[in-house]
Amino acid sequence: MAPKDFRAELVENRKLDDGTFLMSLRCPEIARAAEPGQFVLLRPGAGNDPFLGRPLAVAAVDGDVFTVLLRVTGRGTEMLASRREGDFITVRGPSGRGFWSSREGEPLPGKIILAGGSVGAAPLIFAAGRLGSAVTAAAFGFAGRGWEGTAKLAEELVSGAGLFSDDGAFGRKGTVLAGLPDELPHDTEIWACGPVGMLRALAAKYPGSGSRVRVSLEARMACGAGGCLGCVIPLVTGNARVCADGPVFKAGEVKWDDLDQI
Amino acid sequence: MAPKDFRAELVENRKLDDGTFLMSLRCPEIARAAEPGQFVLLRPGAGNDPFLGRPLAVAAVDGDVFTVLLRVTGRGTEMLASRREGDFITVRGPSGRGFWSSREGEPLPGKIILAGGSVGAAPLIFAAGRLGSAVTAAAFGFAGRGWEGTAKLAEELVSGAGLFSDDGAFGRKGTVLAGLPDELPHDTEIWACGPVGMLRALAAKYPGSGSRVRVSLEARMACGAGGCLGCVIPLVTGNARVCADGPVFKAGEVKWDDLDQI
Amino acid sequence: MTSTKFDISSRVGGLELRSPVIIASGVWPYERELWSPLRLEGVGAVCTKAVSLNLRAGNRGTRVWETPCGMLNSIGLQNGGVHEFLREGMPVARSSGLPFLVNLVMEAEKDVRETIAALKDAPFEIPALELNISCPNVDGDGMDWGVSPKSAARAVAIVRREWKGPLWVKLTPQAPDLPAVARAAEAEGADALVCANTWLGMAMDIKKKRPAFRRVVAGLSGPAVFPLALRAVWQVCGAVSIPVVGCGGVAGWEDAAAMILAGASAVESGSALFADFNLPRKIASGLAAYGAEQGAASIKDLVGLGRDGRA
Amino acid sequence: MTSTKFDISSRVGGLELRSPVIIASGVWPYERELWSPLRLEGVGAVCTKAVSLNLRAGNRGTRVWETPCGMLNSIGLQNGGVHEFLREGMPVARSSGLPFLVNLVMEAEKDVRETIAALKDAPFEIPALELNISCPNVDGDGMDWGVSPKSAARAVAIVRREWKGPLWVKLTPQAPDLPAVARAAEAEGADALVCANTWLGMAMDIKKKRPAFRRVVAGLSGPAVFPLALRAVWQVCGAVSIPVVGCGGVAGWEDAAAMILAGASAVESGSALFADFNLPRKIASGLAAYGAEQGAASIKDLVGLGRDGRA
Ligand SMILES: Cc1cc2nc3c(=O)[nH]c(=O)nc-3n(C[C@H](O)[C@H](O)[C@H](O)COP(=O)(O)OP(=O)(O)OC[C@H]3O[C@@H](n4cnc5c(N)ncnc54)[C@H](O)[C@@H]3O)c2cc1C
Ligand SMILES: Cc1cc2nc3c(=O)[nH]c(=O)nc-3n(C[C@H](O)[C@H](O)[C@H](O)COP(=O)(O)OP(=O)(O)OC[C@H]3O[C@@H](n4cnc5c(N)ncnc54)[C@H](O)[C@@H]3O)c2cc1C
Ligand SMILES: Cc1cc2nc3c(=O)[nH]c(=O)nc-3n(C[C@H](O)[C@H](O)[C@H](O)COP(=O)(O)O)c2cc1C
Ligand SMILES: Cc1cc2nc3c(=O)[nH]c(=O)nc-3n(C[C@H](O)[C@H](O)[C@H](O)COP(=O)(O)O)c2cc1C
Ligand code: FES
Ligand code: FES
Repeated sequence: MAPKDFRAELVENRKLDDGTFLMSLRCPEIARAAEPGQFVLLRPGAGNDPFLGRPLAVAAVDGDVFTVLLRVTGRGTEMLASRREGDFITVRGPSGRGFWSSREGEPLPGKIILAGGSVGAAPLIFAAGRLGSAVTAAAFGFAGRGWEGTAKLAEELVSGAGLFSDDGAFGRKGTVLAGLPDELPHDTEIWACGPVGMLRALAAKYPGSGSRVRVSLEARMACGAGGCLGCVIPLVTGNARVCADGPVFKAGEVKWDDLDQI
Repeated sequence: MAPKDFRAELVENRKLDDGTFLMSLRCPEIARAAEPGQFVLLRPGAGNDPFLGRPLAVAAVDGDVFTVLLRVTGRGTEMLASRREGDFITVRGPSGRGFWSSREGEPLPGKIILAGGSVGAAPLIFAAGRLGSAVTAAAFGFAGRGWEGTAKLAEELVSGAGLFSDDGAFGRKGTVLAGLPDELPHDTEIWACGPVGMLRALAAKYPGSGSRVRVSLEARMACGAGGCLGCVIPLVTGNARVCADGPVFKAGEVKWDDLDQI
Repeated sequence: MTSTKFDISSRVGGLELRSPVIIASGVWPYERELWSPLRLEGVGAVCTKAVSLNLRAGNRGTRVWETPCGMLNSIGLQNGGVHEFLREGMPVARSSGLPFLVNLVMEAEKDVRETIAALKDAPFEIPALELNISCPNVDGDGMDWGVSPKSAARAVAIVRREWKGPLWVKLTPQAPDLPAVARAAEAEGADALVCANTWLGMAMDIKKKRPAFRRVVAGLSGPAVFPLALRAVWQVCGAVSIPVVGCGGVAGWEDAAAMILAGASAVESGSALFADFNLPRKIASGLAAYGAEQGAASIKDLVGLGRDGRA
Repeated sequence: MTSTKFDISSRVGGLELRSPVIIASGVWPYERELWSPLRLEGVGAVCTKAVSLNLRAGNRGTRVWETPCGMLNSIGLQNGGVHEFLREGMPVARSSGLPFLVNLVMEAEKDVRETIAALKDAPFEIPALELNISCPNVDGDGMDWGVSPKSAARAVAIVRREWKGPLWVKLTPQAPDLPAVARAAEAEGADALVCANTWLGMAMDIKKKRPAFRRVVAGLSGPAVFPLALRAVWQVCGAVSIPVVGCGGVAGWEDAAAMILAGASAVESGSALFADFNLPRKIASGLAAYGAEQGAASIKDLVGLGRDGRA
């Protein structure tokens, strides 16, 4: 379904850490249609300032309710974080091609490794629920101190996941890359989401396996529906819209050198 | 005190009628300083849209809390009406010269008649509480149907007040002017607040007593503090700022013919 | 709802519009589901993304940036070229049954003639062209054409010679003398004017300590510019007698009503759809209620009513 | 808070500013309490409301109108004339101890000379003049002076001859060639340029079915115009070597930082104070933290840093 606009009730706003919130919204249409890797755009306030919706990955669905994992990074996310249960929020979604629909008929691999950085854990937590035992390993990395609650949630929801922290506050010290195999077996894919630096490093780690490393990318967006061409990133084949052709891409098709930091 | 900006908690938002709300905000500084006829500016949302504060008369104070009577007439007031208890609202105030401070030393008259139209009842309800037995009569007029709750509140808070409704739904049918004496005795003043049409008619009813008819006027405002000269209205002596020289003026000093409808 | 009493349809610049709400160029994807009747409720016509002769990759780097009540864009006319449009975009655009306008990039004379030739050769008739002489995000092909009456006249003349169907010309507010440009376009045979494209702004990325956009400047749109666009509409309506289509920040029926009272025959809305896909329906029904309340019979009765003799 | 490491004071256009945040003309009342140190925390200087030779009543009818993230105003230079200013406004302005700028209306040559003579005769020295050749809300005395390089040059020359103290010139974004106007003002001896005054917009009162303002057009200000003002600042900073003071929509420290990176030496903020009296303090402390974070020592290190060789 092409994204639509809804008024959704905020049914839970749970603070996981300072600046990180697990927010659940009642919206049957989105909850039923969303697949892992897809995202929604949440409008921060009631007026036209802030003007654009904030893209957030769907982290879970449960009946009529879908959940996002929100990190406060600026004014819009701060306004969203301060919304209270019972408030109504304007949502556009579901947007984009997720880990399944972006495959265009390619069969699922037998084994999948999940690699999440920071709130990039969100779509992978959702995916893990659908993948079951196909997930052979999962690694989630965080800055460290101040991320305990979020890390704990990821660990709870993805059984067997390894935790990493830059400062060593919990899990293993280091980045998520340390939790990944040196070589990527042929029957295995990595599904990843996180800061562009991490994804770039991931792509560089498996130069020959670019079609088996799937990354969920970010870009500034206006429409979130493929119309404005605002979220375009460079692929080796030309421009691609993160919101409609992605956000999930094969690492090997991304022109990493031309990809700007947001 | 010159108006200041505060974050005030909405402690009660009581719906009186469809589109009319009694909203109480905790703000010790304003609650302590405000006098009847003064007003505050409430910012509708968290962002910069809507951009300007909405001027609303103080209708009551109680300890740290002050109350306004809000009528939904447009987008900003609609946003305000939908705010929930526990929300914080940005308030500027107290603004303007009220029924006392606008007198510049003139003694209070022995007898005062209150005349309110629609939510113009607000500052008069506040004044009645301070005036006690000096109020010899009070009349509040409303459109009629759909205003029952607001009318009842006014009647409860101002003992002996007469109610009027344009459509005869409650009280006496007709405008508030019908509740006022034909001649204004020399020891008596009328204090009035309401739509400009009503105040204009009031001024016309007592052409010789313009200094004993005190009206609270409205104008579009930006600063609410006397700086922008945006709220200027024509007096016989020249321009006056509703927000700083008023909103309470003597009916006789207003150039009614040059006064635009908002 | 009193909407049934008031007729919001009208004929504007050669097109029959069932509603005066047009989707502005550059915001609506060629995705069939979004061109279904349900999704286009309240829409009178749709402008396509810019179409040039050949594929254009558009600008690199950041392309959109949020601003207070608006946004900046620096897309740079990315499109697949006219042949891809005819193959892929046009069938989708046709599927709605609504009139659509092909937003034509004013390239060099030879190229533009070739593009028009391709459009004329299309298996189905193109309802109208919207000539874009107003894009601020490219060098040469964009608003350079639209800033002076002389170059605007030349552009319109070139296109008018090749294209006999409805021709709308989309103006740039960067023209120092907008009424003069409007008159020039009218004189060369434009059927309607769209007033206007985006306003030249910029953004600074304070984290990176450099301009957010590679071209530094970008086009400002959205509710923020509405008061500016309304002023431009007022001025242009006072200058020409062909229909004027208001564009810039329209985000509610009140904005549409304001532009129509100022003299616009219809409105385009672009950025506000980013905030609300259902906006056209809301504008259409709000206008219908407003018109009925004013005792008017149709949109035409409201056009220019706010001018009241003023020029 | 890392603010102590970073020096936000600087000398701009002949004034010592303890902070680069200046209150723009036309928003701050002459009310002693509002000029107290507590109320002016974070403010570097204050511009007075426009001052003309004689009393001006300003415009009739509606004077302010809310717009998305902004507002239109049509005050029309209401003020009590220079003698009332000296008697009543000046003592209040002086009470703050901060530098203030007298916003001088560019009237006919004779009048302006007489106004300056009165200002020079004041019992206390006027710190600086801000020459207003940019008000869109009057006929003749306002932005008519500021739209062309020639008339702007003439205005600045007239004032410069009479006034030897710091002279800032406030530009209008309605100038078709703003850099040329800026260069003209610089050539005639301006000490700094304020870029810029309000943007020409309008509003329609759809209930009354007529323009909201009697003069139809009015000046747009507030956050909505920030991206436009920033672009203007960028252009003007590329054209002159005297200090440029950014003005238009500054509503947070990020905006101030953006203008400074674009080349502004300080900023003025007007309309945003309507939303928040405490804004100057917030901008000043935000800038201090930002500057420290960037490893800069003072505001001067940030001025123009975002240009990075770009012109
Ligand atoms: C497909 C996708 C999925 C995402 N999923 C999540 C998620 O699950 N949880 C989460 O916390 N964040 C997620 N993000 C990032 C999130 O969208 C940004 O953090 C957010 O938009 C920042 O808004 P702000 O108001 O805090 O920042 P501001 O800087 O005030 O925003 C200004 C503008 O820039 C845009 N912007 C700023 N940073 C980003 C960014 N990193 N990506 C895209 N736009 C940006 C904003 O949307 C807005 O338009 C996702 C982004 C994308 C593109
Ligand atoms: C001194 C004073 C006291 C007031 N007291 C009360 C009160 O106690 N209760 C109450 O319900 N209303 C009161 N009003 C009127 C109230 O301010 C307006 O109804 C309100 O501002 C309308 O905002 P909106 O968002 O609904 O309308 P919109 O039309 O969306 O507002 C657009 C702009 O116009 C302004 N505006 C619109 N109507 C008015 C108006 N009548 N007066 C001033 N500005 C206006 C708004 O403030 C805003 O800036 C008072 C007005 C003044 C000046
Ligand atoms: C992302 C984006 C892309 C645009 N692309 C085009 C375009 O290709 N051709 C064109 O004429 N205008 C284009 N525009 C301008 C819009 O059609 C419209 O004229 C402008 O945005 C002002 O209207 P608005 O405020 O309603 O968006 C674009 C605008 C945006 C925001
Ligand atoms: C109500 C109001 C009155 C103004 N009066 C003056 C004035 O007298 N002289 C002047 O040079 N600018 C005047 N301005 C313009 C402001 O000083 C400022 O240049 C403009 O509003 C843009 O800045 P802002 O967006 O921060 O408000 C006025 C602006 C407003 C909103
Ligand atoms: S955000 Fe509009 S195309 Fe992706
Ligand atoms: S609202 Fe600014 S002077 Fe009254």
